[in-house]
Amino acid sequence: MGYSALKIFKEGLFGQKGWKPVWRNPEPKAEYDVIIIGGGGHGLSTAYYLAKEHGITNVAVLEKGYLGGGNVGRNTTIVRANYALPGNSEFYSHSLKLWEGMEQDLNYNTMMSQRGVINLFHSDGQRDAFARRGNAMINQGDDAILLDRDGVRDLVPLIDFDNVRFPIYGGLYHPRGGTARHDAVAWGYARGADQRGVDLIQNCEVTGIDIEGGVVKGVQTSRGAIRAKKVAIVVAGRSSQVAEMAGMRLPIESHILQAFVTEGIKPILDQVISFGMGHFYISQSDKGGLVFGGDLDFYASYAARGNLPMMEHVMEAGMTLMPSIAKARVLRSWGGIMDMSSDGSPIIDKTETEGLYLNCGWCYGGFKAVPGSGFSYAHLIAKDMHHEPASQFRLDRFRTGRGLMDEEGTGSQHNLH
Amino acid sequence: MRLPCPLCGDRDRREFYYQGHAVALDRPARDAGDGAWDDYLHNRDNIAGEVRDLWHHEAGCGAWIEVTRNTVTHVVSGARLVRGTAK
Amino acid sequence: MARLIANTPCAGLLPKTIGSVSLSEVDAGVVTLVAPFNGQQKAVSDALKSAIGVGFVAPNRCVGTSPRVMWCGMGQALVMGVDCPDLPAQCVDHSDAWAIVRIDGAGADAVLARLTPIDLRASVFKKGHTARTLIGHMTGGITRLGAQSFEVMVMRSMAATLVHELVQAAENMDARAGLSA
Amino acid sequence: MRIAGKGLNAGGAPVSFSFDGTIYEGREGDTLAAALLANDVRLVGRSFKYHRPRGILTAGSEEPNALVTLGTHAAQDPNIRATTQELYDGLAARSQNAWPSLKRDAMAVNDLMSPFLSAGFYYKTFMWPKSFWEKVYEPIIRRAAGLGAISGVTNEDTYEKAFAHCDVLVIGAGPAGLMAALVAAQAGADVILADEDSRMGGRLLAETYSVDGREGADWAADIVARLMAMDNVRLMTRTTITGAYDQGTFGALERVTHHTAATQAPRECFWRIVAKRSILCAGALERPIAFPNNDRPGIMTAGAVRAYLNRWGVAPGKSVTIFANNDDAHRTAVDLVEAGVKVAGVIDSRADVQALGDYPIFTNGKVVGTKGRLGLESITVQHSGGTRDIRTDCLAMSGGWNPTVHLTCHMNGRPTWNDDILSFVPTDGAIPDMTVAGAARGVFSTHGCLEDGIAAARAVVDTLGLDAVAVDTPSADDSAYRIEPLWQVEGKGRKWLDFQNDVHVKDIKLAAQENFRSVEHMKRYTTQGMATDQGKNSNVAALAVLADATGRGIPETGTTTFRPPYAPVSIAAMGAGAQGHGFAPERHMTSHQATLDRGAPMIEAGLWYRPSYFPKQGETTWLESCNREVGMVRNTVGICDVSTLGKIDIQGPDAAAFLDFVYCNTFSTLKEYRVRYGLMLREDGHVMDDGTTARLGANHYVMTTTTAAAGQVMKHLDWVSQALRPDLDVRFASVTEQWAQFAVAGPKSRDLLNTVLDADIDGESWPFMACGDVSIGGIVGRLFRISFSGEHAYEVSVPARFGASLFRQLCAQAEAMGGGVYGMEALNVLRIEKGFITHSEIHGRVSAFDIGFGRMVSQKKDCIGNAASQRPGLLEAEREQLVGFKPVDKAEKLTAGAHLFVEGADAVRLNDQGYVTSVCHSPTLGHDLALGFLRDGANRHGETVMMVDHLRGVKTLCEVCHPVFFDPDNTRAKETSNG
Repeated sequence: MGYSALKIFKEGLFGQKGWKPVWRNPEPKAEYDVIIIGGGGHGLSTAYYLAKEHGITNVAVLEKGYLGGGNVGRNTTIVRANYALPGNSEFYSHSLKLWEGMEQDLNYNTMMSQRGVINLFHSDGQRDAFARRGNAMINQGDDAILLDRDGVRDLVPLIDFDNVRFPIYGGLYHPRGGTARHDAVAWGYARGADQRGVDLIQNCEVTGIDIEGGVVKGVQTSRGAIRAKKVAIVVAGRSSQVAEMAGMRLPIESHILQAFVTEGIKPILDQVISFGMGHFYISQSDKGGLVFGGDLDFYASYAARGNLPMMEHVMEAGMTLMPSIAKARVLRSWGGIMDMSSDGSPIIDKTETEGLYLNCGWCYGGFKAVPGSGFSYAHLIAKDMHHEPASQFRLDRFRTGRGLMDEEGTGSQHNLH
Repeated sequence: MRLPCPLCGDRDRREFYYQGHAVALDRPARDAGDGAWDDYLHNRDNIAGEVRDLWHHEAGCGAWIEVTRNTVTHVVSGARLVRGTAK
Repeated sequence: MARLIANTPCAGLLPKTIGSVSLSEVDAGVVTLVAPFNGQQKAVSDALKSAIGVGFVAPNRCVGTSPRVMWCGMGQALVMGVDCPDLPAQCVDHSDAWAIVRIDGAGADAVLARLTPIDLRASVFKKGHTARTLIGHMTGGITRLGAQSFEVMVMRSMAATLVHELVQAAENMDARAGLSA
Repeated sequence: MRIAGKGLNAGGAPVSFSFDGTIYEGREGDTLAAALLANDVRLVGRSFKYHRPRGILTAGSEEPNALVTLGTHAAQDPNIRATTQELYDGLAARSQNAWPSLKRDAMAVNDLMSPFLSAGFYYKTFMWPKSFWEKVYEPIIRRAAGLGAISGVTNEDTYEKAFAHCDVLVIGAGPAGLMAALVAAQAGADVILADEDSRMGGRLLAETYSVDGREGADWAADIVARLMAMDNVRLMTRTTITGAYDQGTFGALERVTHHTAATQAPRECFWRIVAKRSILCAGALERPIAFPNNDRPGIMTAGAVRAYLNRWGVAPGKSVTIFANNDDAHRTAVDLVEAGVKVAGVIDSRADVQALGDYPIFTNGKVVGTKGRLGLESITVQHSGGTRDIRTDCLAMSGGWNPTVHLTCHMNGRPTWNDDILSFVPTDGAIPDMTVAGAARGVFSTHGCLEDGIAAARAVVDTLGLDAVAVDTPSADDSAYRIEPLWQVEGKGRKWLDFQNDVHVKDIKLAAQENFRSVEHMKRYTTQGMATDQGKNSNVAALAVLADATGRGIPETGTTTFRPPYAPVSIAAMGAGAQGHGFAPERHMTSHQATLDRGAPMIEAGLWYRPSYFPKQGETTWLESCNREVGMVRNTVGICDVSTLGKIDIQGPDAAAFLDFVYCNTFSTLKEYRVRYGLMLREDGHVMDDGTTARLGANHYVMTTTTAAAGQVMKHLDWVSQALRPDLDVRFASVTEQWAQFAVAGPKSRDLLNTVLDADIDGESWPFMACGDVSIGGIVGRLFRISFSGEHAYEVSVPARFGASLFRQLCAQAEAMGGGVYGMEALNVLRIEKGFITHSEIHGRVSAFDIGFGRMVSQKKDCIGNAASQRPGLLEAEREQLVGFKPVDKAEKLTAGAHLFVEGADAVRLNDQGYVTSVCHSPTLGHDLALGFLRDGANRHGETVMMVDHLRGVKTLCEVCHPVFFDPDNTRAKETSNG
């Protein structure tokens, strides 16, 4: 059923009686062409693009809990394409283009808001590193502007330029970056996939992957065995557990990333601001809440909740950067489980098992990748060939040292990216 | 979160630096081959449950400790000094 | 031919009295960091005992007044207030490495409770106990000298920040004291 | 309306305050809400979405409606709960989310549009035309966002943080909490008793119960007095436990000065409380009933009505009606009648109930409608006897009580449904070492709570190895709690659930109809439970409605989780102390003051402050000063404080072997009193850090690290020694702070040193890379003949206490010789001219091979990073390698961060050949220089490449060259003449 202002008007007159379910609740079939393990943002967009771009609709998305219940439902909603290194650069560039056409494509308002992302820098050295990144963005065809101190001041008067512990030398401005309504992204892709015939199966936990003679045959689930020609893993923080069902050990460690939202207040902040020295980033939602976060809690965890030291560190960063938000009150804090790879960049690749595919390692950058990841993963699954923008996301790069994408320059320790 | 430093006693998590899984104690020989080194540097069991991981009491006594901790509940069931226990 | 003049880490910053607590800088005299080599801990302890009357100390303990030996980390102690004898250990001059501030008076423990995560209850952290921990965002040491008397030490270069944070905490406590219920 | 002589603060002095500019009189001990009701102010706010008129709903921190703004300018504080804000003289409150006025709010037009603004409508529209979202729709939506506003002015209040430790933390000081604290304390445990109210006693302050035959409030006051007298008890009022974290850690917010006019004391304190055990006695919260138009000002919870009446002597209405499905309804009626307030009727949804006093009762009763635009005027009642309208200005409703389970959910625990009380109760063990007692676990009678508090404390102290002293349970009401299900009432009009977010029953049904059947989907789709009360008032009822709409029982439907904080916490409280420079410690060199005295601008280097340059009279730009300082070093002599570099003293029989293992090159072969450059790798084969290490004895070295990596290297050495090579007998300690160290660089450096050293040095005794002890004014210092400038240079160090003094004398001598002091800018130029790398080059992604040091990775021995550095991908020619760049046209400028392309190629990613890391203008060579990384660079010296910097609009043709631009043979640094 198509959505439109007219439809809303009609339903308004007739008591909303005509709205149909956004997706069905199908029973699992005995066999599918493709089974996607994981009904998060990436899994749902993969299903959508398999159907839309490749006409593969005999697809099931198996979700342990509820659709969009993973990191796509618990993040700080930032969308950007401001990476420095080849491999990441072209991928996020492609993903951002998909964001820009998403609402019309999905006929669903995901409230993509290109309000601009500003990464602050605090020394000449950092300025030069950001300049390198900004030039890489422009080389890639994206947008970047190097702001000096006054340039930042004009855009973000809230910052305490005179007293902040690490002075603001300027910022790398990425106007096309912004935010989106995270749940809506999952729902929009789910609805689009369902409309094209994909079975979205909730409360269905995968308990095993059936492999015979090096070829994938299907999966075991809490709702019985399901056969499949191809099986695609895309389960973020749970990647290691699911991959282990296929005898794989991944370059992944799962970590907690906390995020915070304040009570709704009238608009005061228009852009997404990232304060490098404080590991702090912040934006304001359309509902008025300040949405912000910081670094990982740093210890391996599946608890989806954090502890006070990082929470306090994040608040302290906010207080030195923009002490005018002092009296905004934190309403809710939560944690997501991040699949931290050992160079901080993702993996979209085939595995040694024929017909088994792997998509993981998004660290804390998974939300902005939702469209691009699904698009490229669908391409790999459908054609058994890497999609160009994601062709560097290889699993073997760690062993060979070839094409590592260590944006932070922190090396092989998973939690430092 | 609090961790039991074998030297200092129970201390707030904020005094500690986290490195990762205790697999880092089993350093391969220089010529062990790229597979062994790939496992050592990158690949992890990443268990959802009880694990042994490595922390440094950075803002304390400076000891590296191996903590037995549950990654789902965060229950800490033990800790020992790394010195002398490493292979 | 130069003539060098000495400055203390907190020169010009202390002493200060805020409400019921007073802050003063401590000159610990000659300070030597001692780290016994493998298997030498007893030998070091015995040599120290015979030379200065105090042996090597257990973790989290500070023994003696002057001279005194203060544990300062895994396998390390500071020998303070006396020249360190030759020992089968790494011996490093630390006389200038630390800013040491003494805090005395009613509420001294409450002031420190604003800065350090360790349990300062008298039943837990007793006279002669020392701890390596955080003071604000600084790594350092806290030693209890008496019921309401402590010694706080951080890296010399952070002396100004240490004094600032202690003063801020003391002022907050003092302002609270003036509040009606 | 105030009732003479009634209330715990009956004797309170009059207090003057204002609301939306009108001056009112309240009474000492009032909350703002109590004082407003005493003045018959019912309309206090507007809802979020439809801007519907809102009145006071509750008497606690869970209040969703009565949110006001206090203060102006920097002190402006939005979303203050009028129900917990204590009154003080001169308090000025303003309503929120209404324009032009609370009574006439233009945005109320939204309410007329509501048929078209159903749950999630915005997901279905605003999509066309594409560009309109940012330009048109979103700005309109954003203008409507939020309730209150913050000033945007820099905070001027003080906030603080503190830690507390105890054996037993008791959360909530009602009957259960008071008894629990008393029993635990009498057993000798260190107890902290925290309560968010200004006065301890919990519901005993709001009810007319007697305990031990006395007024409940008086009994509570006695217990509090007894606790206060014990020195193992800490009482924390106005303190909300906000979160439960691992290993017995709790967050807590103390509102230190909210109850007074501005003072010097901190406004709030955020506590980190560590408790061996905790006892949760947080009580229960009453829930509204979803009946048509149940949201008018004047409709509040029955428990709140009793609180206003009994604690503050305020009747929220002149003619009160009561609607409930449980016995509380009748207690409210009895108290009102007792106080002489007219009770126009009790509407009880149950069949078999009698009035407990002189008031009309309507059994099988339901309220099916209400009237009154800005405040309740009448209700329509259906009951056994038919339908009738009742005039009433206050309706007290009770849908039952929900135990305050929130903290037990903070560690992913899910509460359990209990059919007897029709609500959720905590699940055992949800929080390690936490016991739940009293109403918080569904024990609702006063006697039951007292008993439960005692029992909980006895069990807890037992686990601590303490012996509880026997106490008798005080006598108190023990009547059973009787309730029948009543989740919603059919009838015309919207039945509101989430009063602030304007979510009503139909929205939940629509969510179910659109297959948002999971609780999380429903919540996210309708925004139910996402307002400032986080669903405390509405989640359970909404869940019941969803269960009904989806044909499932409530347990199968699930629960929404509650996340910290229990009540909102200001960013200022959790971030206390960090404003301005408090965010991170500041590290000062011993030359700090002298440097400021010389007018040098400071720049951050990690936590350190270092001088950028030292302006001289007449110099107008940093470049002028920098060029002069560079010339000074190249031609005469310059002084620079280099104390910030990490210095690590390393001793032991195996010190040399240890260094051979942590450095990729060899140190065991280094002669005593000599210095060698070392390169340190990470285990993954990339460069970690570099620096010089001096050998002061057979088993004694001093290692220097870069300023940036000092901490990381120290931690790394600890790691290698403790975890990987415990077999090596070596010890190390940081001496960074012990020594003040100064570079003395330039042709005249030795001459200068000979003016301060007690004994002269010469080129033979102190050749390049020599080191050793020296004496300065009788003080033993150290001298290293090393150079980061390429000049004949030294670094001299003395104990830090003498640093300031030596710095002043070195500077004076240097100036006397035509040289002077130099800063980071000059230091950077000098090192680029010599091709020395810093962390601009070793940025974490480069291998030894990339910087031309591949052969330094000795293959004769193992070392950290050796194996991984031999991965094929780290050794391939097409990797970007360190080279130098000069502009072909010497007048052209170079910029760091620019990328490199083959001349004529488009400046796009696919043609990218590398990038520039460091740039300077070389006054020595008279043109710009750059260091950078170029594909296969080592083999491309002499080629030209195009350097493109889109951001700064620079495009310069460059010659690729060796990274050492000046004195490639290092003759200047090595000079040996004795002149």
